[in-house]
Parts: sequence; structure tokens; C-alpha cells
Amino acid sequence: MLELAVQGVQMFSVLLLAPLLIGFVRKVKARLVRRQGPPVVQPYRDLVRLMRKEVVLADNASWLFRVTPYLIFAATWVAAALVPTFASGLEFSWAADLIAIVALLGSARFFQALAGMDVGTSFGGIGASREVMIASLAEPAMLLIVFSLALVAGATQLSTVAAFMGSPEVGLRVSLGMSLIALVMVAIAENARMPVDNPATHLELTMVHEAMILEYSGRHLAMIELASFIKLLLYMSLIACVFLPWGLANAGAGPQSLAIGAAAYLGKLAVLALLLAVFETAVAKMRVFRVPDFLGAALMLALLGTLLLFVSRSL
Amino acid sequence: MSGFSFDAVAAILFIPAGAAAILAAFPNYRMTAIVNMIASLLTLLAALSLFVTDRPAPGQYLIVDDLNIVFIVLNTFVGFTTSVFSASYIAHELETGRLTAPNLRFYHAMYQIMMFGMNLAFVSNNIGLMWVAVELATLTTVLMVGIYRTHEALEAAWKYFILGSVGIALALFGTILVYMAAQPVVGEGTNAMVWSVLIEKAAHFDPALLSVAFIFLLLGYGTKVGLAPLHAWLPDAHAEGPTPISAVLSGLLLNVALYAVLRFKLLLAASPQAIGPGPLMVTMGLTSLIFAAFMLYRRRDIKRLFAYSSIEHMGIIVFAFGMGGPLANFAGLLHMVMHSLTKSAIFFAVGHIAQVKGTQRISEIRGLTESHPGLGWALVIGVVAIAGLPPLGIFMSEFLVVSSTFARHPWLAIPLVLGLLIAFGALLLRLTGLAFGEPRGGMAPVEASYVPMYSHLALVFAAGIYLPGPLVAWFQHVAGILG
Amino acid sequence: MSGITFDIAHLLAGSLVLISFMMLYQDRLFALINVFALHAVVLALSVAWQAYIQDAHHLYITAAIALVFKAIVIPVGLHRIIQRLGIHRDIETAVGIGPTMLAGIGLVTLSMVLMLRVTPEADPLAREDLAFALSIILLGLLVMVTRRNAVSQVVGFMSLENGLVLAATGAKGMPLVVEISVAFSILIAFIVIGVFLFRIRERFDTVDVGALDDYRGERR
Amino acid sequence: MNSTVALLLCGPAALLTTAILGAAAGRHTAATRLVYGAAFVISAAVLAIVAGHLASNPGEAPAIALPLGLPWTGARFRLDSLSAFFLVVVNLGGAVTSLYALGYGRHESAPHRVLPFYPAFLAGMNLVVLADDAFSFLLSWEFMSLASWALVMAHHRDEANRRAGTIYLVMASFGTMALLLAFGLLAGPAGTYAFDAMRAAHPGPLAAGAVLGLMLLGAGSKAGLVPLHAWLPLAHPAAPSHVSALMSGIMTKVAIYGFIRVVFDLLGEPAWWSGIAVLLIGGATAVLGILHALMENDLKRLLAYSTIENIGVIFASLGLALAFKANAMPSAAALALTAALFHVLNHSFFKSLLFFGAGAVLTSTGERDMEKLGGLIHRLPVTSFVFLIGCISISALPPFNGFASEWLVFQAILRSPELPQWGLKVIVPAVGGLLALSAALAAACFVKAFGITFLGRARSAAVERAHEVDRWSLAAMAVLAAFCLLAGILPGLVIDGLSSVTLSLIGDRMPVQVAELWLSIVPIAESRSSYNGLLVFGFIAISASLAAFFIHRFASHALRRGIAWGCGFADAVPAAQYTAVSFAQPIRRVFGSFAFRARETVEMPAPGSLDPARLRVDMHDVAWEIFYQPIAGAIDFATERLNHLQFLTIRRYLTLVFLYLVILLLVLALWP
Repeated sequence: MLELAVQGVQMFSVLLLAPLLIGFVRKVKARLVRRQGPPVVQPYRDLVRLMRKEVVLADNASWLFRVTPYLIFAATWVAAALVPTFASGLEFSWAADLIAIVALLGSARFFQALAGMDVGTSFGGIGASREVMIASLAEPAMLLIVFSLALVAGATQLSTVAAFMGSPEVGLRVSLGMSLIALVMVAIAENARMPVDNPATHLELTMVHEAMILEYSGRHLAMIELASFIKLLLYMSLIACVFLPWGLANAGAGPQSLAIGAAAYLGKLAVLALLLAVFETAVAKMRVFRVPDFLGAALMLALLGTLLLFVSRSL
Repeated sequence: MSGFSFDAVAAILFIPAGAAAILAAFPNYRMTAIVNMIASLLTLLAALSLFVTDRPAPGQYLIVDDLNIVFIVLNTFVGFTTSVFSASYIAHELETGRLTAPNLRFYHAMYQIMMFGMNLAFVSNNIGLMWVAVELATLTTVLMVGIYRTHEALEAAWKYFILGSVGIALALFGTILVYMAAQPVVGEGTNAMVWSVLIEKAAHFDPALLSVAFIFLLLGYGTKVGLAPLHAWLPDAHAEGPTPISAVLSGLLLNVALYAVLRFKLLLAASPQAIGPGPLMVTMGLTSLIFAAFMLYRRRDIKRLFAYSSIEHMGIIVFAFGMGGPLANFAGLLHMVMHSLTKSAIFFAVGHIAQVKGTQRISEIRGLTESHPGLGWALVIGVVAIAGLPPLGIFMSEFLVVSSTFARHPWLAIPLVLGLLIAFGALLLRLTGLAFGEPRGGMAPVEASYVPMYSHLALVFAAGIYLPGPLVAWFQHVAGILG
Repeated sequence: MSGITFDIAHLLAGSLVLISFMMLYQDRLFALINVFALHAVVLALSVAWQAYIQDAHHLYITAAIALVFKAIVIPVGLHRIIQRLGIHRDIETAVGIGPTMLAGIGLVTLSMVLMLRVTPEADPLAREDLAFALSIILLGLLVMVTRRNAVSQVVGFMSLENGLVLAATGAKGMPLVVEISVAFSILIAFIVIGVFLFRIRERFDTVDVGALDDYRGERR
Repeated sequence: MNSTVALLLCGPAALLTTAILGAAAGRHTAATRLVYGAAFVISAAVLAIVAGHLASNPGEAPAIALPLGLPWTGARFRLDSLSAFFLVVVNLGGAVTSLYALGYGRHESAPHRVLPFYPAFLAGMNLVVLADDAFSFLLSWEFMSLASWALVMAHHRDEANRRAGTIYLVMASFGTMALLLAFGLLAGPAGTYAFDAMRAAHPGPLAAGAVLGLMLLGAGSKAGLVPLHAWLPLAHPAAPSHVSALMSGIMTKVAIYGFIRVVFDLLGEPAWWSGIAVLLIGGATAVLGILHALMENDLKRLLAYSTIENIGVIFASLGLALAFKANAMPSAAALALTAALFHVLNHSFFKSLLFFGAGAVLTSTGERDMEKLGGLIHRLPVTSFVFLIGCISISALPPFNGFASEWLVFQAILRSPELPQWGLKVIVPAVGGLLALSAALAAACFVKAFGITFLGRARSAAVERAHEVDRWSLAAMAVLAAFCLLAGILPGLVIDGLSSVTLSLIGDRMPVQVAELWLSIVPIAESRSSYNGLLVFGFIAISASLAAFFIHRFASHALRRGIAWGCGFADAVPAAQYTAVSFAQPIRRVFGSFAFRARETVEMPAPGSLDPARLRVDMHDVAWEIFYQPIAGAIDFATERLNHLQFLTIRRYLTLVFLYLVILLLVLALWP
């Protein structure tokens, strides 16, 4: 029973925390460039405002265009709900392992790209084609990372992986470091952050994610925004639970350990968000056709990590 | 006819001979075609009766054994169907005036003489007699090839004649050598030429003489089999003569020569010290196969195309017999029968096609399956069959040849397979051009019976699916004889 | 058999080979035909000699056939044809005389080597005859392939047949069927060639085979 | 017992009679309905018989030998679990295709060229799967090729189709020759062509290697492995769409059956390296296939190329199974083999579905070129919906079936560290990376396929006139879409169904899945990895509808239609949309240079001139240039040289004979 509760809490906490995280990142970034910046809760306000607004739908938009936001939101949310945040061994964690989670995000992207092409403007096309190009490199990299994790932990089940990474016998492995770097790079690309994409721009020719959702407005846009917030949170909690598994409570453990877990989790998020903000203010956005090199590097790192594992094993 | 009671054997010789005499003297040329058909039918019946009547003991001149009975029946059957086809074909030639009435009488008389010659070659137990018969058949076909008297026809016939008679000479020398090899063992006189006697005593013959003899025989008769590089007469003779003759050449005359080669192969195989005939035949077979396969690509004349495919298949058959062994020999026999039926059927189709389209140039014939479905699809089936695709008979023989060869001598199978593939590519290319696409050329309907064509194809199809037990047993026995 | 008979047979056969060589270096049609006639005569002699020593009387017939047909009828006929068709009288050779002769010598040695491999217990006369016959046949072929002119090819072909007759008669007790067949094949050959020459006369102005070759079925 | 096989053989027999009927009544209007109806009934019947057999006595392998075919072997047929599975694949596909064709066939311009061969094609595939001796197998195999060739040639007036047909049949008989040689090795000099005899005889390592190579050539050329794939994207689209579906969805699977039958069943224990070749070829095929598909603008050719990709995936996991089997890791081998077979089933579903959709587009618009389509989602609502499902499934996205099988493949790859050989240890994850890449590219490819074809605005007038296709076609597509979903959310059932096959071929099976909680699938252990399509599907459905409900409950419903944003300019013409080529451009930039030696050249007009600047892209099919053109050139050269021999003078021919004689005599003279 407790597990079920924990699972529920987890699901909704993800939902609630995501905007806050974005708000926090934005605040920090503003601070770093000596701006006041919007309040941390601004994203919530934006969402609510968008919900209230009417939807302006392009003439040519089809039913797919209207269904997509909900599908994207659902897929992303389910994926996020399956990643251990403050407690592992969740009730439904076995419903999908890491590969499945990646694939869920993939389906979300699939629909987003289609929606981008639905209206029939060139912007949607640009966004969609660049998005799939990025994905076509990010996904294999992600899967190779999964491989190396699975080779270390002997499982693709996140709870197991997390438990293993928490345990002492992990030791310090070069390949894990490589996978971590690769994972970070992939996460940046997947969440359309700098330097791959600029979440703040509206200059059509440089944007990827924003171009796809250019035609969205009102509640639809809200759904999509929320989904992208959740996605960022998801990747952060993924990194957290795999590479910083400390304090991760086991579901069914006592309330106090759960509390500790929650606290640890918030701390990790804060740190990661801080790092992200600093990084983003430090780097400049790269040309679209530099992105393949960036992701190619991630891919190579991941592969290298996988292969190095055998070496380190044999030593 | 030394020492038979009646017979079938006498019949299959005398019917054609008699018919030839009648036809030569026959006043009404319109009737000749029918007489020709009837005679061929009677011969066929006589040949079939060989199964029921008890087999006569081999005499000094004639013999009927398991080996040649296959050939005889096949020969008379194709001879009959061809005569049926030739009736309609020749009628058309008469209308178009390419042939005149006297030509026609001559043509039919020659046809029967040729049948006589071939039958005689098959039943003869005497290597001298066999030689005479083969030459008789050859010379008659020479005359028939030249019958149109066009430049091309004359040239083809002349080429055929010169190369053919050189072949004659070489074969004769080979025969003499065999006699000389036999004479010290068997003793002087006719006995030293009686095959059934020779084969018993072959072990004691002088191997050196036998080897030389076999080379001459292989070249002499091989010229008529059309093995490269002795093939030169074959494509033109096929292309320029009347189509029924092309059918008979490919379907029968090649077999006659092949039969002769086989007989002597047996003789040689019986003498251990002599050179093995296998390697020679394998080499010649492969050469012919690959050479013909390449030659298929640049052909512009439809009949010449299929003439080269005959060379290719003769190559396969000789290769199979060269390989020897029960599987390969079985395959060789089967392939030979199937090839005769298929190739003659193809030539029937080609004859009608050339008549309705008024040309033999491949480039001027298109989309037959649209303009003349009956002919077009017959051609498609024929080519599919000749290319060794299932479910037609040649597939089975090629299956056996290739697989058994690869299991025994992998390195021989590679060129074999390559040759088959190259040839297949060429045939398919041409077939696509002929049978498909926008129809081109004459659209006149065909006034001819499809019966001979489709009956052959039906037989080939049936054989590809099911070989009746007796036939198999019989083939296997012969394959055993061939060693 | 006694030495002398053997020597005579040997002599005749050998001279046949020699005459074949003579054919190789004829460069005029008439001369070629005459040499061929000589060839036929010598053949007739050697066949007759064989008939005598084997006392196989049917061989006399063969000798007669050879004499009558090959030494008389055919040469005369060929002369006629040449005159009627007005063929230019000299022969274009494809290969020079010298190389041809060398090739001829090579062929003779080859046939010797081949026949000497035959086990000795075979009757020596037969072996000698075979060797000579084989060389005559090869030389006849050589004539055919080194001459461009149809008539000379025919002649070469017939000298080849002479070789066959020699071999056949050398073979002891070979049944008559062979001689008959040889004669009759020559007969057929001659008739058909004659027929051809006529047809060719209708169509072309020359029997030069090259002219025929212009009408090859497929032209590029 | 053995009557089952006899009963099953009635199916092909009936189909062949139908073919004869079709040939007889080809031009008659009722013939279409008759033939396809009959084909549907027969396939369904065969399906029922197989199901009955599996239900009543699984594990038994009834066999029968007819006095046909090769005399001393006879025509042997056998129904073991493997053939049963592929029979299901074939006849399921056959039944649905016939259903589709009941409607689609009416638009056929030359029915008399399709009706006779369609049932024959089905019969051929059935026989291949049932055959139990080399002769019957090859006969049916080549017969299948022949029938499909005839179908490709159905629209023979089109030059391209004729070329496709020719190349196809040549490649097919090349493959048959390779198989023939392989069987020759297995049968041995004695010529024991029955499969059970081959099973008994264990070839040596060299022979086994040769057989494996020949099977890769033979089965691979039919299945479309790179570089033997060249015919496939030409031939599959050339046929009428329902036939394309059969060729791409089913016939390639029959080829895979051939490979499994020989390599896993007849060949006995594999050598450890035997897996490597298959793995590498499979991975390369997957990536190259999907890259070609991405560059393609012809809808049907795009689908054909994506078939090549899926074949690559299947072969890769077959190679994995080989490697595991060779190293005595039966459970892992069973996992890999199950993944392969599962993907076989799935691909037969969604590829047929997609080809049906392409056919529907073709009939309603007359266009195959995506650049002339667009906006069809408004004209063909149902078709576009099922096509979308097909696209999701083939892109390996949860919760549909494509993902389930690819997930299994990855799980199998994750067992690779247990392999003893270093080569395999390193190669397998690399191949895994290739598969992941191909999966991602597949998603991109089908975003393009669906987006350009069905979304956006109409690019040609043909689309404006388009209207939804007939009920038969829609029914067929709907059925397949349903299968895609079911196989995706209930993979456990399929996996358990496949257990008997892996048991018979490998001697082990995956753990029983139906027992798992909530029908989730657990390849090894729950702590290790598990996936539950049903639950994922449920979650997505629930949360999506929840979200929708809350939004519509509490947020605004207001909705206004307006023109799309065009940077302030008036509504641009449809031509201004992103085209298929431009969509593929980024990926072409990334992968094109090595995969197609793609080169982009920009021609700028002279300064001041008003001509447009031009961007030209030239891409090459590398495989074609490396493998096929040289061969064609060599043959051309040889024919040119040899052809002179047709034009010699008689004297020269005589010289040939003469020389040949002299040479032979010399040989004899020098004979020891």
C-alpha cells in the first residue's frame, strides 16, 4: 500500500516540481547576467495564463495537431513517473526499464515532429527535420549509455541500477565517467538547451524546438511547455539517481528515510540546475550543423565507455 | 536384317525409307505434307511397339538395348510432332512464295531420309554402319538448310557442309582406328566392328590406339554435337534453314551425334589404361557452356539466339556425362530428353512468330504476350524452361548436375554455375524484350495449331513435377551402363 | 611378311606423304589439281599392293575406284569448273609457303610419335600405314586451312580422304563397308560441291570462299 | 496425424487451381472477386488447420512423402514448429492481403496479368515453408520467385518495370544457385536430399562455413541483405501494391525461414565465429537500408528500403542467436531467436499495413511521389489513421509491437558480456549501436513519410480530388493496425507461442511470460529488465485523457481558426512547404558523404544577373557501383571480344578445328 502511495506522490511531485525547476534555472541565469529576472514561480503563472487563453488554430491544422499536446504530455509524464526520484523500487517501476523510458520520450518526439509538419509552413518543417536529425544521433548515444550502465549493473531496470550504483563495489570507473559526460551532452540536446538550441530565442532560422511548436497556442502550448519542463526534470532525476544515488530511499522504507530521500533529491536538483544555468550562461549556441559533431562526440564517448568496460573488467 | 522375326526395328527403318521414295515420286505436292505426317506417325508407333515386343538379340548390324531405346522413342516422337508443325509452317511458306512446289516435294523426301538416317544411327550395332547413318542424316540436313537459296542460306549450308565433312573424315578415321585396335583381339572381319562384341573385349584392346581413336571420334562427332570450338556451323544452319529443320537439328541431330560419342565413351571406359574420356568431355562441355553463354548477349536474330542456347545445353549434357556417376549420368539423360522437347517447342513458337512478324530480328519483335498471347506465353514458358527454372523438367536435371558436381569437385561447379547464370541473364534480357513491352511488328493472327508446341511443354512440365517410376528405373539402368 | 613387300608398301605410303607435301607448295590451281591426280594414282597403287599382299581381292575394287574417280574424273571435272567459272588461276595462300612446310613437317613428326606409342605387337605394316595415313590427313587439313580458294580447299579435303583410304586398306580384313562408304562419301561430297558451285555461279562471280563470307548471317 | 500435412497441402493445391481459374477467366469482371475471395478463404482455412494442429498436438512434427519430384527422394513435406510459425505468418499475410485485394483489385488495369499469378505466388510460399527435402524446397522457392516475377511484370509496358523484373529474376536465380550449391554440400556426393538425412550428416567446419556463406548469399539475396539488395527497391514497388505488400512483408520472411531452416536446423552446431559475419552484415544492412529509405521520395520505394532495414535487424539478432548457441548459452540464444522471430511477425504486420496504405494513396491520387502529395489526412481520414499506426509501429515506439521486438533484441545484446570470445564481446555492442542508430533513423524516416504524405497542405491537384478508399481495403488495414497494437501490448502471448520453435532449434526457451504479473515480459529476471506494454499503454491513455479532461473541465474551450504564421507575409503557396528532399537534408549532410558519396554543388549566378542560384545534389548507390557495374562491364567486355567469333571466315573456323585437333593430339603424345 505504501509503495502505491509513494508511486502516486512521485508522479504528482514530478508534475509539480518541473515548473519550479525551470523557474529556478531561469532565475539563476538572470542573476548570473546581473538581471533581476522573473520570480521563480513565473512558469506556473505562464502555464495558468496559457490555459485561460483561447486557442488560435491554423486553418489547415488536423485532428492530429490537436491530439498531439496531450499525447506528448502523457508520454513524457509516464516516462518521468517511472524514474526514481527520491525513492527507488517503485510500485510500477517494472512496467518499463531504461530503454523503454528512452523510447517513450522518443514517441513524444515523434508526435511533436509530426505536429510541426501538420500545418504546412516551412518553420514546422525546419524544426521537425532538425529535431529528427538531432534525435537520430542522441538516441543511439543514449542507448549506448544504457548499455554501459547495464553492463556495469547487469540490469536495465533503473531501481536495480540505482541500487548497484549506490553500493560500494562500483568503485571508480573511467567508462562510467565517460557515460556520465555523454549522458549530460545527450540531456542538453534532448532538452533543447544551449549550446544545441536556445530555449529563449524566437529567431526562426536558428531554433529547433521552438520552430516545431510555433503554431501552438493556449492550452495546447501549455501542455507542450509543461511536457518540456517535465522532460528536463526527468533527465536531471535520471542523472541524479544513476550517478548520485546517495540518500535514495527504498519505497516501503520508513517515513524518515523517505524524508531524507526527498531532501537529498531536492538538493541534487538544485545543484544540477545551478550547474546547468552556469553552463548555459558560459557557452554560446552553435550552428545547427555543428550539432552532429557535438552529438557524434557523445556517441563516441558512450561507445568508448562501453568498450572500455571490457578492458577494465579484464584487468 | 540378320535374324529378327518381324519387326519394330525393321519398321522404324523401312517406313521412313519407303515414305521417302513415295514422297520423291509423289505427284501432288499438297498431299506430301500429310503423307509425311502419316509416315512419321507410323514410325513413332513402330518405335513405341519396341516396348511391348520382346527385344531382338543384337545382330551383326542392328541392336536394340536400353541405351538406344530412349533415343529412338524420343527421336520418332519429336520427328512426328515436327512433321505436324512443319505441315502448317510449310503451307505458309508456300503462300508467301518462299518455297515452290518442287522444293516442297524435295523437302519432304529429304525429311524422311533424314529420319531414316537418324533411326538407323540409333539402332545400328556396327560402328561402320552407325557412321554411315550419321553422315546420311547430316548430308540431308545440309541440303535442307540450303533450300531457301538466299545468300545467307547458301553460305550457312556451305559452312555446314565443309565443317561437317571434315567432321565426317575425322570420325571415319577414328572408326578405322577402333577397328585396328579391335582386330588383333577380336580377329578380322565384321565382328571387329560390332559394338556389342567390342564392348565385351574392350579391356584387351590397345589403349594407345583407343585413345587416339577417341580423340578423332570426339572431334568428328563433336562437330555435329556443336561443341565449341567446333560449333561454327550450328548457329547459321539453325538461323537460315526452314524452322522445322532448326527444330530437328537442335532436338534430334545433336542427340544422334551425342549418342555416338556416348557409345565410344563406353568403349573407352572399358579399357583402363586408355585416357579417361571424362576430363576431355568435362573440358569441352564447360568451354561450350561458357562460350555460348557469352555469345547469347549480342544476338540479333531470334533463331540464332536459340541455336546458341542449344550449344550451351549440349555443353551441360556433355559435362554431365563427362562427370559420370549415377547422378550425373541420370541428369545428363534427363537433360538431353528435356532439352530436345523444350528446344523444339521453342523453335515451333519461333517459327510462327517469325511468320506473323515477318522478321527474325529480335529488335523488331516486341510485346508478344500482348499481340499474340498464345505464342508469347508459349515462348515465355519455353524460355523459362530452357533457362532451368521450375517447375519444368530441366530444373531437375540442372539441380542434380550442379549439386552433385559441387559435392564431388567444387572447383568444377563454380564455372558451371557462372556459365548457367550468364546464359540465364542473356536469355531473360531477350525474353523481356520479345514477350513484353509495347507490341511491335505484324499483328496478323496466327493460323497454326499450337498442339505440337504445347504438347511438348506439357510433357516438360509433367516431367518437372513427376517422373513415372518405369522411366526412372530405365534411366537409372542406363546411367548405370554409362558408368 | 617378307621384307620386300613391306618395303614396297612403305615406299608407296611414304611417297603419298611426299606428294601431300608437294601439294603444300603449289601456287597454281591447275598444278595443284595435277598433283592431286598424282596423289590419287599413287594411292591406287598402294591400295592395289595391299590387295595383293593381303590377297584381299575386294581391295582391288577400291584401288579401281580411287584410280577412276580421284585420278581422272574429279581432276577433269575441276578443270572444267575452273574454266567455266573463269576463276583466276593462282591461289592466294593465307600463310606463306615456308611456314606451311615447317608446320607440315611438325605434323608428320607428331603423327609418327603418336603411332609409335602403339604397342609393338600390332602388325608393323599397319603401324607404318597408320602413321603415314595420319600425316596425310593432317597435311590435307593443313592445305584446307592455308588456302583461301574454294577449289583448293576441296582438293585438300579429298587428299585428306585419300589418307583415310590408305588407313582403311592398311587395316587388315576391314570389311568392304568402309571402302564403299569412303567412295560414296566422296561421291556425295563431290556432287554436293558441284551443286554448290552451280548455285554459287548463279549468285556470285567467284567461288572464293571469302566472297561467301561476306554474306554472314549477322552483320554488325 | 500425418493427415494434417496432407490437409495443409490441399491449400497450395487449391490455390494452384484458383490460379488456373484466374488464367482462364482472367479478363472477366467477376474473376477478381472470385480469385481473391478464394485466396482469402483458403489462407484462412490453412491458418485454421495450423492453429488446430498447434492446439491439439504441439511438439509433434507430422510428415508426408508424395511420389512426386525427385524420384528416389520423393516430395517430402513436414510440419514442425518452425514451419508452423512461418505458415502462420504467410497465411495471415495472405488472408489479409486477399481481403485488401478484394477492394484494391478492382482498380487493376490488367487483371489477366495478376489473377493467375497471385494465388500461385501464395501457393509457392506455402510450399517452401512445408518442404522437407532440398528439391521440393528449391522448386517451391524458385516457383515463388517466378510467380512474383510475373506479378512484377504485370505492368510491363513501363520500361522501368521491365528492367526491375529482369534484375529481380536474375538476382533470384543467383540466389537459387547459391542455395543449390549449399544443398549440394549438405547432400554430399551420394545425393541424400531429404532434410532428415542432412540433419544426420554433420559437415566438417570448412563445409559448414561454406554452407553458411552460401546461405547468406542465397537467402540474403532474396531477403535483401546489403549488398545483394539492389533488386529489392526496384522490384517490390513495381508490382501492384497488394503484391508489393506480399513481397516485402511475407516473401522476405520466407527467405529468412530458409536461412533459419538450414543454418539453425540442418547445419548442426555452429562455429563460434559463424555469428560474427551475420551480425556485421545485419547491422550494416539495417543502417544502410534506412538511410536509403530516408533519401527516397517515392512512397513505395521508401517502404521497400525500410524493409531492407528490418531484414537487417532480424539478421543481426539471428547472428546473435548463432553466437550464443555456439557458446552453449541456450537461454540467451533462445532470447535472441525469439526476438528475431517476433520481429519477423511484427514486420509482416506493419509492412503490409504500410504498403496497403501506399496502395490506397495510389488509387485515390494516382501518385507515388511524395513531393506531389500532402494534406491527405483531411481527404483520407481512416487511411491516414491506420497508416499512422503503421508508422509508429515500424519506428519501434512504445506501446506498439515494433518496440516490443526491438526491446527484446536489445535485451539479447545485453547478454553479450557473458560471451567468451573477445571479438564477439566487442562486436556485439557495436552492432547494438548500429541497431539503435537505425531505429532512430527509422523514426525520422517515417516522420518524413507520414508528414510529407498526409500532413501539411496538398501539393498537387490530384490530392484535392482524392477520396477515401473502399471498405475492403479499410477493413484489411484496420485488422493489421489492430494486430500491431495487440502484439505491442500483449507481447507475452506471442513470446510463449514462439517457445516451441526455440525449443526445437536451440533446446531452450524464454521463461513463461503469461504467468507474469500484469502480463509484463521478463526476458531473464524482473530485477534485471522488464517491460509491460499493456501498462504503458494504459498509463498513457489514462494520463492523456485525464489531462484532456482537466483542461476541458477547468481551462478555456475557446478556439479560433486563423491563417498560419508566415512571418507577417500573406499565406504562402503550398509549394513553400518543407519538401521531402529538404526534410532529409540535415541527415543527408550528416551521413550522406560516406553512405552515398553525396555531393552538393551550389551554382551562384554571376553578380548582377537575375538567374536563380541552383543547389545540385548527386548521390550514388555505392553498392551498385562497387558490385554490379563492374560485373556488367566485365560481361560486356567479354561478349564484345568473343562476338568476333561469330564473324570469322570458314577457313578460320576450319583452322580452329585443326588447331584443336593438333592440340589434343599433342596432349596425347605427351601423355605419360
